[in-house]
Amino acid sequence: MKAVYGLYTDGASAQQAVNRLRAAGVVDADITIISGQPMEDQEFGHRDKATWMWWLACLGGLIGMSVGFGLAWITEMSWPMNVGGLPTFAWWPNLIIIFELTMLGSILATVATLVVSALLPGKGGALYDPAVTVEGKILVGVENPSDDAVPELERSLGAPAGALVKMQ
Amino acid sequence: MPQWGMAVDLDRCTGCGGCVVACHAENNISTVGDEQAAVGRAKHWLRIERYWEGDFPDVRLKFRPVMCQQCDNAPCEPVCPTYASHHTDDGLNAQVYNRCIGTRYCANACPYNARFFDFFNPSWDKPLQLQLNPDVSLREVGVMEKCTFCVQRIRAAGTQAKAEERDVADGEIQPACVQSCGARALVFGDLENPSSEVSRLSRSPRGSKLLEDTGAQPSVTYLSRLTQV
Amino acid sequence: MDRRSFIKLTAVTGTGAALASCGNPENDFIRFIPDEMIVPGVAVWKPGVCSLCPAGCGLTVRVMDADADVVRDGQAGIVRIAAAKKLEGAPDHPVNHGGLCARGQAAIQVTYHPDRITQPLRRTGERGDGLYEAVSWDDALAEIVSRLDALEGAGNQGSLTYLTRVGRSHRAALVRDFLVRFGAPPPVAFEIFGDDVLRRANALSFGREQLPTFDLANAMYVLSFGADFLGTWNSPVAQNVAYGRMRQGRRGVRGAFAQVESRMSQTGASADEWVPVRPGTDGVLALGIAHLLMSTGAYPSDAAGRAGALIEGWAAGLPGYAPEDVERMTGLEAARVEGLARQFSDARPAVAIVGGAPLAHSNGLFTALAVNALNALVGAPGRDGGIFFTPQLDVAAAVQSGSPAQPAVALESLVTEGLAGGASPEVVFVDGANPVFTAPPAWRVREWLEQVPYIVSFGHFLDETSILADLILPDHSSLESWAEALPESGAVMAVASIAPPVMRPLHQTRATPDVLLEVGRMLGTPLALPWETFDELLGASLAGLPSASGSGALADARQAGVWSGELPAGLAVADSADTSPASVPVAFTAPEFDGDADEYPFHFLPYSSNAFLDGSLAHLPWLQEMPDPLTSAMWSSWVEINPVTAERLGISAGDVVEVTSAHGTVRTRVVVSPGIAPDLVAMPAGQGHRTFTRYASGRGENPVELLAPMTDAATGALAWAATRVRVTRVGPPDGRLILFAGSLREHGEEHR
Amino acid sequence: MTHPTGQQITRDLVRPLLLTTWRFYVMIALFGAFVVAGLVAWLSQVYFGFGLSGINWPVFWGFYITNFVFWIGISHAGTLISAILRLVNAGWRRPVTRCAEAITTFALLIGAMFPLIHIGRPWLAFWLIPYPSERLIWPNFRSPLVWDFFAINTYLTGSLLFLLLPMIPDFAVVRDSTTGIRQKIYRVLALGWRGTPKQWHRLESAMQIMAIAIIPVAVSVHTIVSFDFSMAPVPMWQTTIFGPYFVAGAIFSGIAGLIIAMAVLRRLLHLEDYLRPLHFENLGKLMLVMALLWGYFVFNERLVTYYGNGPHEMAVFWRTQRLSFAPLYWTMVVCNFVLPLILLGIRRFRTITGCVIASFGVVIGMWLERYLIIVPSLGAKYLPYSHGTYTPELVEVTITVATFAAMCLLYMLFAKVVPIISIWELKAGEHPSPALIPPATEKHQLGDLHL
Repeated sequence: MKAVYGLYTDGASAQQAVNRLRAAGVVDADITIISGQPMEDQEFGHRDKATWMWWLACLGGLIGMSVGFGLAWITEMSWPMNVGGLPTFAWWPNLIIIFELTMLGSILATVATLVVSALLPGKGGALYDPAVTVEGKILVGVENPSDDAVPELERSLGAPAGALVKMQ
Repeated sequence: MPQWGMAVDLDRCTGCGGCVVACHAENNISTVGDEQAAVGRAKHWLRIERYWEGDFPDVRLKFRPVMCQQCDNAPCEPVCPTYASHHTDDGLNAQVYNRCIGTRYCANACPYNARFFDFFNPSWDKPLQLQLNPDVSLREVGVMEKCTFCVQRIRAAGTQAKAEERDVADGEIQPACVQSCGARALVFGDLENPSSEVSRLSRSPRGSKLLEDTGAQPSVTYLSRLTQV
Repeated sequence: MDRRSFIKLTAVTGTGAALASCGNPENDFIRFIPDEMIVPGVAVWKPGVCSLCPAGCGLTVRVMDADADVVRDGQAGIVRIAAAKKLEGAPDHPVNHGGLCARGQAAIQVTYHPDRITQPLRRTGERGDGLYEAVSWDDALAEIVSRLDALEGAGNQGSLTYLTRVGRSHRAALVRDFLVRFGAPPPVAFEIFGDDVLRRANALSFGREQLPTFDLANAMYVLSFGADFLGTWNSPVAQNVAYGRMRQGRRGVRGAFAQVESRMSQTGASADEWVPVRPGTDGVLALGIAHLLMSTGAYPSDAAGRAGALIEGWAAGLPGYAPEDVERMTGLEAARVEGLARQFSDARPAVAIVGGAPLAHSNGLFTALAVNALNALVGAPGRDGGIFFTPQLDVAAAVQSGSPAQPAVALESLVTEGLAGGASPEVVFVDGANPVFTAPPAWRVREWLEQVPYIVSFGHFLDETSILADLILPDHSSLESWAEALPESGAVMAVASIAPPVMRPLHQTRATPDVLLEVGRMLGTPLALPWETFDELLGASLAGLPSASGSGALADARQAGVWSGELPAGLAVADSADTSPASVPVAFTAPEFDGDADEYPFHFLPYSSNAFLDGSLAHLPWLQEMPDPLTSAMWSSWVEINPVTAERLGISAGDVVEVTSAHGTVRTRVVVSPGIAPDLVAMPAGQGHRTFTRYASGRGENPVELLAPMTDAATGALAWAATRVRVTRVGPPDGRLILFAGSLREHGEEHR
Repeated sequence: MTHPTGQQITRDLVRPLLLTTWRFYVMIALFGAFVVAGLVAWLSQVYFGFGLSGINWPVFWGFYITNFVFWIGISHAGTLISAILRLVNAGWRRPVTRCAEAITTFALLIGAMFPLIHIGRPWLAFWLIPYPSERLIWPNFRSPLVWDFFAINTYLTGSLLFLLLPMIPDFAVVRDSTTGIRQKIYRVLALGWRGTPKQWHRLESAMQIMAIAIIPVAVSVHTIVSFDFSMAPVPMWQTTIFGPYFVAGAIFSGIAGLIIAMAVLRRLLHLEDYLRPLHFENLGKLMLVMALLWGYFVFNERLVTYYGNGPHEMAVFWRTQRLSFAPLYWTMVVCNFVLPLILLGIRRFRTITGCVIASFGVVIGMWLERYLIIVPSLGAKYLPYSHGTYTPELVEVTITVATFAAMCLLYMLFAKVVPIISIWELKAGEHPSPALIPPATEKHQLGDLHL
């Protein structure tokens, strides 16, 4: 794989690089941005913000709730045991079980969503430079550019002050 | 379905302790020895509580045999996570030793402190083990145990009656404590049968339940001791 | 999962306790052993006789198969035996009516006791070392025979002494016969809490030298002077049965009960009214009541007949026993004396009981005679709700070979004489008695026994007496041999409790009666006892008795464990021949106490322990762990002290104290008890064994060690309640007083 | 005070992972020895019988359940604090969240061990798990112990994930700062983290959801622990106040535990620039609030019992107020109320030292509180004949001490392999504008109590 990228010391320079890449005709999906921390105060930091994660968490909760209810209902009804004169299926205590499994369901769904959608090595995704973490740089780059576009990209990436352009 | 219950006539009880030893003999309750007894681990499924009232010379001593009260709404049952403690159809608080993992929660929940714990594997100096009753299982370390109303005798009588195609007669079943009591302070039987002696005694105006306000609905009725002087 | 494998799995989960198998079996949670797979051991119920005390209660013994480790001829192995599993009261027995006391329940542990002597032993070490070697029965019997032959050769048969326990039985008759035929004096029976004073008084008052039976079941008022009749005294199970009926056994009628004593006993705890009086003045109160009864005119003084005539001033209406006089002597308010008298006369039938500590004073016989006179005054003897004397089978007459009863020799005089250089026995047989433990040290029984050249013990265990023995010939337990008793009281009709062995012997033991019979045959001059074995004696004895089933009284007894009924003429023990009133009517004399009142400020009351009696049962672990009826103590001994006294002495509960009399000191722990007079301290007997199996040895203290050799002046019986002591605090609780109860006050102790 | 730059942050916080002195090994050995002793104690209890402990009739619960409740309480330090502070976006939280979450996880692990230590037949503890056994014996869902099982499992899962998720970017930092085998390990741990905006958003969303979910779970956990007591008809146990009382107490002790841990880390790892007096001050204020809340609950509980005047309740009441347990009781009140009020309420004392002393008091006091809930009640339950008392034996004391050692051990090992302060969060807090980190000036303080 090859890639061309620039390392920037501050968010404004990185933003400038992103803007120049866009001006050079690179679509957002091809621009790779890597930072050592969330960049909420720059425009590029707001990319890909939309997510189904909340709904999936709710779904996980629903599944957990059903499991909790089913577990309580099926097990208690399969062997009806009299304890202390309580009903065989007693709502108050079972609500506790249902609640805990609901929360467990949503927590697990959230984490599963995170792992599947953001962490598991996806397509491409090999462009990286340790300077991001070690030196706190912000990386902006394009993976697998066509050979003839490289000079243009290098120019765009090198424009902001303090930029360090690298090939990989 | 019978509902087993007991009546304890405190006017008859003389506190002799015969029932206590009878219970040990019938139910394979091990003696724990002096050192363990000293730390409060003696196991007496049935104990005779005794309470002083007043001061010399106007002093009285009351006896009160306390065993598992086989409550209808037994607080010990719902707290058990494994159903080791649960309720049978004939009104007993069953304690399934093999199902017990020893949380001791039931013992905390029991208002009567009628439950006992095996802190060590029970042992008998040979050949004392020959006295063991084969109808009653031995308990392992880490298990709760308690008065069962001598369930082995109840089951044996039930089997016998079934084989003879009849109902169990009133007084046919006697737990070991009832059987040993010379003064006949203890009466056992079916509370559902209105003509049984125990249900007659349970309706006595002298009758009351122990710690009635805990809501456990015990199956043991205490008939108060009278005073006439 | 099919049903079969389900069953297999569930069967693994358990045996025993608690589950319903009613209703739909599929809904049963855990089914222990499914009904169709139950292969229970077959339980057989056999009759038995409790041998732990003389009451002679009937047993039903549950017998089942069991695997026992046994040693036979030096070979160890596992043998399947029919083993006794549980003792229960025989339901139809005329004495205990199905009830059984704690001690009786625990009697099974005698048979299975881990420290039982399993075979004949011959002493190898010094006396008291407890070193023995195993010998064969043949060698052991040959040794005894040679010893007895030697006595006979020297014409010294009289120097064979047989120490045994109190109790009427065929076995006792056999022993007596053996001794008489050999030419030895009759057996010496000693019991610390014995009732010789009362027997003597009954002989004088009623012509019967035996303990009475009380028809409590029909009584309306029971006045007991110190008798622990619901705990340990006389025939406790029979009395419990009757007591239950007295209280709640009659529709709409409830008998009342007052107990006179200065330390609340288990029996006193059940009383409606508890009446503490000064030690040794119970007789005064009885006569005070009699005085009031007679003064109303409702009870003429001659109604008491011969029993009244024994009391000085009786015919004159006991002028010296007005309530004020009684108050002065007993410390009980005159008004309460009047109240007791009113109840005793109003509630009919009323009965008075006397026993225990009131008779263990220097004036014991007076007290017994006074209460007897009170009973006679209200017509209690022979009346429903009164007192009876159980007809006694005369074994000697029944077997037409036995020797008639002879006046017994008192242990004390025997010992005193022997130690003073008088006649001392050459051979002593010890059978069921432990006088080294139960006799006051001042009698020096151990010293006396150590002089004896040859001692044979028949006991099951090594105790303080049998450890002095040169030869031990262990008896069968009462479950392994013919068990029998002729209850002295407890029933209105004559009773012979007799039961064949319920199981085969666990160890290489032999029944002592059979050993005696065999020794009698082996002697150089055989004793010509007419029976080969003990059961032949029983058969001969019961042959003359009527049989309900017609198959013979012994067959009936084998079946039921008891024979009961009318004794044919000539087979009953006759009334005492001494029917004339005592030459001098008795009067109250102030009780004498050993020890100076200033130096020893407290009366000392040892009492028969509910669990161990005089200590003979301290080796049974069930009884050791049974909470005491009053203190809830287990595995311990203690001294009871009134709270006021304790505070004055700076003693609190559990403290270690020394109790000192002029004759000894014991160091024990304090139970602060409200049920005891401030000038009295009480201590249960039973603990304090030096040698008595792993469960009792070195545990607690023996109150007998404090006792002075005081006696009742008239009968010579030990006055065990006539010692004074002082109490000094030694230190804080040392953890050796073990209580089961957390608190013995139901209300308010935590609020102080 | 100057704020460290991003590079400096990375350097300072990764340093403890790379530099290990002999002191570390000595302390590991020390704590490890205690832990081994506890393990030996537990194994001997299993082998010789539960009777080695001081548990008896009728005090069937003792040190083990005290420790159980105590550690579950400590576990509320973290997740709850960091979740709440995260949700309200309190900037000063950033250096303390991971400390707190680590406490939560380890305290939960330790706390969850105690039921196992406590039960008579621990080899059968798996019967609490609802699995389809061949006999179809399920656990009893009506038992509070089964509620405990579910609640603690959910809480432990949640807390562990809550701790782990924000560690992923930091693992990437360590990965990039190291070489060799260590780099390989951290590469795996970093789960392919790069730092794209999408990853950051997903991570932050996940943390938001987790924070929202973990708060009710945490509240439910300690409420359910309180149900272990209040569901049994034991004098002074059966009261509705136990739920909130326990939750408040848990947070209370959790904050105290956190303050102590932070103070130790600050000293040992030289994190003076990150764990500043401000953090202690803010946590101290929070603890002061909890002390007041605790006092309020205790007053409620006692007053209601006192007026109710039930004979059985009063037996327990007087046992703790005046009789055998009074010395412990009043020690607890001093530790939990008087001491925090003085040290945290008076501004002059609210220094790091003051906070730490108060925290030690609270930890001791809260441990005593649990002990005093359990033992006096069980020892004076209804029928006075069956009253009793409890003295711990060596095995219980050893195991108790061992769990404190285990906490230290786990924490030390954790700080050795994970940056104990979340690097990326600290940077994110510092990066947008330093103003977001409230300076420790007077006007930013949350309002002082002037006593």
